[in-house]
Amino acid sequence: MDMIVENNIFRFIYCNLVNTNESCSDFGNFLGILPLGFEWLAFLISGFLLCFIYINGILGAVILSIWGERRLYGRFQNRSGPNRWGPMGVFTSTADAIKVMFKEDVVPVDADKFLFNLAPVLMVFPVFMVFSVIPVGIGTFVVDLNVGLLFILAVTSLSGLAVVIASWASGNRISIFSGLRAVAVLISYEIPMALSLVGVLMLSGTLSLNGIVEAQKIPFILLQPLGFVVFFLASLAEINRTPFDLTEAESELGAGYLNDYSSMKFGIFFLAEFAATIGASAVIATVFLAGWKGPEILPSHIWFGIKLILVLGLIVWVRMSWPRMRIDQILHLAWKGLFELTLINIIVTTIMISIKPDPSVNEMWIMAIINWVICIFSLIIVSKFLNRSVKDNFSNLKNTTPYPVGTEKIKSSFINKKEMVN
Amino acid sequence: MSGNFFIDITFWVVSFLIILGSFYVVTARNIFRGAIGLSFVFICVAIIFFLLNAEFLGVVQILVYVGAVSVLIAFAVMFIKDVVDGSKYSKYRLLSAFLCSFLFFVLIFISQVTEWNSMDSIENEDALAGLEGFYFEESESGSILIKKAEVLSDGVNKGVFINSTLSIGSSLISNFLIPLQVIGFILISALIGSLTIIRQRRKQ
Amino acid sequence: MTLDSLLILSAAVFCIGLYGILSKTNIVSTIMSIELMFNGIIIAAVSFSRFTPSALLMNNSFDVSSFALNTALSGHVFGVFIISIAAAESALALALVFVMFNKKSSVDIVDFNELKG
Amino acid sequence: MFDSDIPVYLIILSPIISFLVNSIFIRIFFGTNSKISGLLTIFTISISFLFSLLALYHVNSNGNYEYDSRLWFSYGSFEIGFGILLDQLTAIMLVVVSGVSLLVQIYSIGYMKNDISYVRYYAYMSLFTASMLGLVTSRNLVQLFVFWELVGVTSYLLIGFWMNRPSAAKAAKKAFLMTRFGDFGFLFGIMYLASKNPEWLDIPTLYNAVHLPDFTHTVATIFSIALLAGAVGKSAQFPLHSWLPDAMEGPTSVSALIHSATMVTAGVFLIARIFPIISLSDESQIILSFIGAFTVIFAASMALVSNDIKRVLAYSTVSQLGYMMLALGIGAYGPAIFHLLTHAFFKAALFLGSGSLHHSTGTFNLKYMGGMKKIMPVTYWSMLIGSLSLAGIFPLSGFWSKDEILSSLFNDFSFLSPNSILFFLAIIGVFMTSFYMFRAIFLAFDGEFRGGGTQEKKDLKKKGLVIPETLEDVHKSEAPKVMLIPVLILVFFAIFLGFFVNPVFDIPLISKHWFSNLLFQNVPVFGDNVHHTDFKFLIAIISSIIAIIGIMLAWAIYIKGYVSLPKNSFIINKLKILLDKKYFFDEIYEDKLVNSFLYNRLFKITEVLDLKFLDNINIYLGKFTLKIGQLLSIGQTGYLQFYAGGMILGVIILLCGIVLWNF
Repeated sequence: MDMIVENNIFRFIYCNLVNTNESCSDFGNFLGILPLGFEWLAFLISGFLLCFIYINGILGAVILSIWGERRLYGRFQNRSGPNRWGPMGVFTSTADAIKVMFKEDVVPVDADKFLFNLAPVLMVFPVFMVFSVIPVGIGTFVVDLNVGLLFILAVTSLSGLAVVIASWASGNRISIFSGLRAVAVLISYEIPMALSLVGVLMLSGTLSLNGIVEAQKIPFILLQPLGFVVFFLASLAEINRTPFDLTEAESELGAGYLNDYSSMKFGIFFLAEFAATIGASAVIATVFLAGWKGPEILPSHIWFGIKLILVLGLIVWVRMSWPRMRIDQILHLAWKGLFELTLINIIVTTIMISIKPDPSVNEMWIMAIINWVICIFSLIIVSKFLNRSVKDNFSNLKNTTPYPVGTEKIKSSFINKKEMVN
Repeated sequence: MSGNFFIDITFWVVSFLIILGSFYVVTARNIFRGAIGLSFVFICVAIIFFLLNAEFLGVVQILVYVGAVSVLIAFAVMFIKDVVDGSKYSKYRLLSAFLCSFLFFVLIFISQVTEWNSMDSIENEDALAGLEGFYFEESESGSILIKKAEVLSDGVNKGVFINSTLSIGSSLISNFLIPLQVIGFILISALIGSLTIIRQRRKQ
Repeated sequence: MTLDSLLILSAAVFCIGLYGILSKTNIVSTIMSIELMFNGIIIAAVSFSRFTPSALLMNNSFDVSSFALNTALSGHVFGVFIISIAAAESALALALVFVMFNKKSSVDIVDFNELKG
Repeated sequence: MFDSDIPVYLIILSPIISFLVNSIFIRIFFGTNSKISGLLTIFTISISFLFSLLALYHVNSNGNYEYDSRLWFSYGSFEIGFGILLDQLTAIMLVVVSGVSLLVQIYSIGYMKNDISYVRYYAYMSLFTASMLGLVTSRNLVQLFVFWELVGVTSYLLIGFWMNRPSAAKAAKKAFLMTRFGDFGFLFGIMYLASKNPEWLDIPTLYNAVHLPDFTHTVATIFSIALLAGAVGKSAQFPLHSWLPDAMEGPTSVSALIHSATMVTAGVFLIARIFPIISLSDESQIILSFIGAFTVIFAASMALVSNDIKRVLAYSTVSQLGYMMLALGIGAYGPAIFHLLTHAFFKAALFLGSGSLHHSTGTFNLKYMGGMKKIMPVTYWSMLIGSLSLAGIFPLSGFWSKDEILSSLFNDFSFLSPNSILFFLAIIGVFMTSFYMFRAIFLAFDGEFRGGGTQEKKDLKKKGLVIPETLEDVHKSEAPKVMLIPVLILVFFAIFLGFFVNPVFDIPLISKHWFSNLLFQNVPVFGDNVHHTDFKFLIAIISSIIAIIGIMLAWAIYIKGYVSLPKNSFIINKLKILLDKKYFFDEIYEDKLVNSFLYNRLFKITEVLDLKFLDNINIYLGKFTLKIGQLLSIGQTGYLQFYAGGMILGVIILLCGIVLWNF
């Protein structure tokens, strides 16, 4: 229970409900509404309230981020962006949400109804789970798991399942292709994503996100540039953002697995996607940018917010700058590029740590310089190799089908011959 | 009304869900739904792990089983001709039902009859005291300290808590080093093996 | 939540998985049932690790060697091992399913009885 | 400076660094024929050379350095260490290896200029130099063996450097396999010694152990003969000699490095390294000296008729290595190493000169050269001096070293004693050496130009033979400066090294017999087995006269034509064929040993055994199992569930059995 008691929000609610001497005495005076003996009820209520606050906070952030992104897209494309509803168009996405809610909810005839309805829920639920372990300020988190970082990896991998379910349950062949692509990309990128965090774990010695934030005497982006690059790219792939957004490639697959979804189910997918973007930015801000840490002129929450918005801006910038990649290029990048980079990062970090197990801040700066040199050097080498391998395979590519690798048979199994004739 | 109560409630509910889900997996005619049921069972088992203070294992269970294995199975399901009605029973159905239930009762009998070296079954108070009074904690330098507990009457805290990712890691590279390497070998050979099998198919 | 109840749960999951293997002819169902059996075994391993202390820990209370500490979590370690084996096994099995489907355009075990004596 | 072993490690490591940088970075970033790699290699090897000179200076002034052995690996109480042993022998070898290597690398800048795989060449060369330097500094026999094999591997890579030529690939394979064949002896020796006492694998401990009663005569004999086998393979001595002439398929600069100064002398170095043990055993000493003496004239006789100038030099190398082995066999430790030193320099000069010849004429065949004296005077003079030195003409360096060997043979001279036989063989060797060397010089440089590579191509095309890829077109010119300077430096040493390193009387700065004395500081001397030879006038005069007779004979035959061999004599023709075919050694190994004996006789017997006896057993066994299998196959229904159910049934029965047994 110690961990939870350090949670300031939880303690605030709990102590206002039941004022016990054990956990509330050092914190100030509280109301203590419930009588003694009802601690368990207070426990439950404050837990639910905490979750309620968090989830609604995320929803608000999503609405704001959609608006912000669209404004930014406008700036990038030299136009003004949404500006009609509310001051500077702040309420545009609210209006969008209301519009989506009132649309007709269509379920295709061929769809597996139960799974079709389950998919959006499964899609949005891991995204909210991610936020539960992220500390957005000093003592402000839902829970501080001692396996927090691994928990984030595990929970985000659930979205792969949701995509498969959504694509299959629609009973639509284009959705299935999109689902297959998504699975290939998600599973491939999970490996560099997990491995890129190993360096951080070795430096901080803990999996808890609070512990990682506290371990950052200088932000880990300086000490782990390779880890940051790989993690950033891998998380872009995991949340399906450009240049890795093949599952919704409108030029090839329409809206991908979202093809048959309409109304609020579509809205939930949309929400999940943007919430995942925020989640990824939050994780990057926490792990690589020292989270809520910062000079004490501003409160910790503000620092966290600034870093979050910076990373979000970077993601938007990437989206506006890069074209979409081909599926084989994406998989090449994962297996032949990022994977090697993570191994280099792990080796370099291991050597560093075995030389200086407990470095001071000055030594950390030296390490940072070495790491950046190695990072740039190995990025150049790996990109050189990647270029070469793509060139080598180009002649083979002409003979392959336009379908993803290993899916040729699906065609015959899913398309009835009668349909083909018709 | 202690924390124990919530844990017990959760345990019973989740166990019930696990058994229900397992039955659904083996009886469902629609294989895709069966696969989704399987991932549901995996998640519930992960919750059981969390209840057993095995957070690391629970997270790994979700990461590997739900994130990779069940997705792969769902992937494989799409290669079946008729997914909706594809899972048929063999001719040994009744016989196997009998065998399995018999095995179940034998296992239960054995687990009940055997005197496990368990926290619950230790009757010698001294031995229990010697064990109960200590718990394990990570020190700041990362080594594991043994501390004497002052209040340990709560049922939740009964048991051996060497509950850290760190100690799993240290046992992986000390006592279980050779199994770990064997596992690595198996993984790499599975990788190469599956690639080889697929390649053969593509040549044809 | 006692050791007994956990063992019964583990045995139940194991036997249900076994029933799935024995009664279903679809190879994907069989693979799924194997995963169920694995899960039953991990539950047993972890609950043993949680509820039965190592004999080395029982003997002396203060002077616990690192060996004893490392064996105390062997249930968890076995769980990790089983999970990684399961991942390898499912990847291989999936490749085999592809090949089987390619050979006979069926994934029914009944169709693969070439080894009949 | 050499108080710790770090500088010595630096000697080995700097070529390794150049190997890594060449093969990883330069190849990727600058392409496969980047000129940076050559400069880098030269830079790193000159660092090695500098430190080697310093090491020699320190060893000369302070005695040998024995550093602590570090633990490499252990198995129970069996511990293998590694470390540096820097004694006088090592210091000299370090200087020889790194010095010759440095000059060869400089030469290669010109010689390999147009090759596509320029970087690969330098990477291999650095690795080779590193492994050779590692070999001579090894403290432990196992460590020595590792470097020994590394030398073998890199020589394989270098001989087969032009791997798209089938002959080069074949030669590389042959060299590797034949040296490996000898290495089994080395490995056996190490294992034998380890079985006696693992601590003896450490060389300083081994030196101290020779006084112990444990170290019996049998141990010394078996061990030294086993190591002798390794040395014979690496140094191309008599039964395993035939790889070295074929190894000339590699680039000439490679031949200059590994077939004159480094790799082939590794065998001599090994024998010198275990000299205290060999000197315990008379049997192995006699074997060693007779192998050496026989190789001297055996190889020289083949050089008499060879038309390929590189092959002449290769046979000459084998013959000269025979001298060194002979010297070690009779206990002349100092003269052997002294001859190794001088030989390394003049032979490298000769090889590099022949490379320049090829550069200019496009061929190695002496029949198509001639008249190059006017076109390339510098090469002519340098090769002439090298040959004079090799022939042992006063006052060049070869004279001093060869005479030391002859003098030590003459030490206790009595009629028909083993020493007298060896002495006569050695004297005959001197004659043959001067004859074949000057035959080659006269054929290449005197007379009219006979067409070079262009002409040879035409002739081969006329006969319908395959044209070897070594043939290039003629462009008559002197070699470029970057190729001449290393040759000139080597020639400088070929002239002066012999006298000034090991003078026969005291001269300023250098004391009498400085080199021999330096070597004797380290090796424990056992009884009469090790001689300290003085200069003998009689021997010097005799050998000089014989050498000059050889030169005169060559002059008479090949320039003036006074003497000519009878054309149709049966014996001469047969002898010529015999020598031309290298005593049919390749054929004996290939046809008689492998094909006739092993394949047709020994394996035929086993074949009959296999077919008549073992196969029948198998057949009946098979029929038996087939019957049982048919019986059992009733249970094989082909259904997976059936098998799984059977397994489960078994488990249930077992569990029930346990339950019933216990309760």
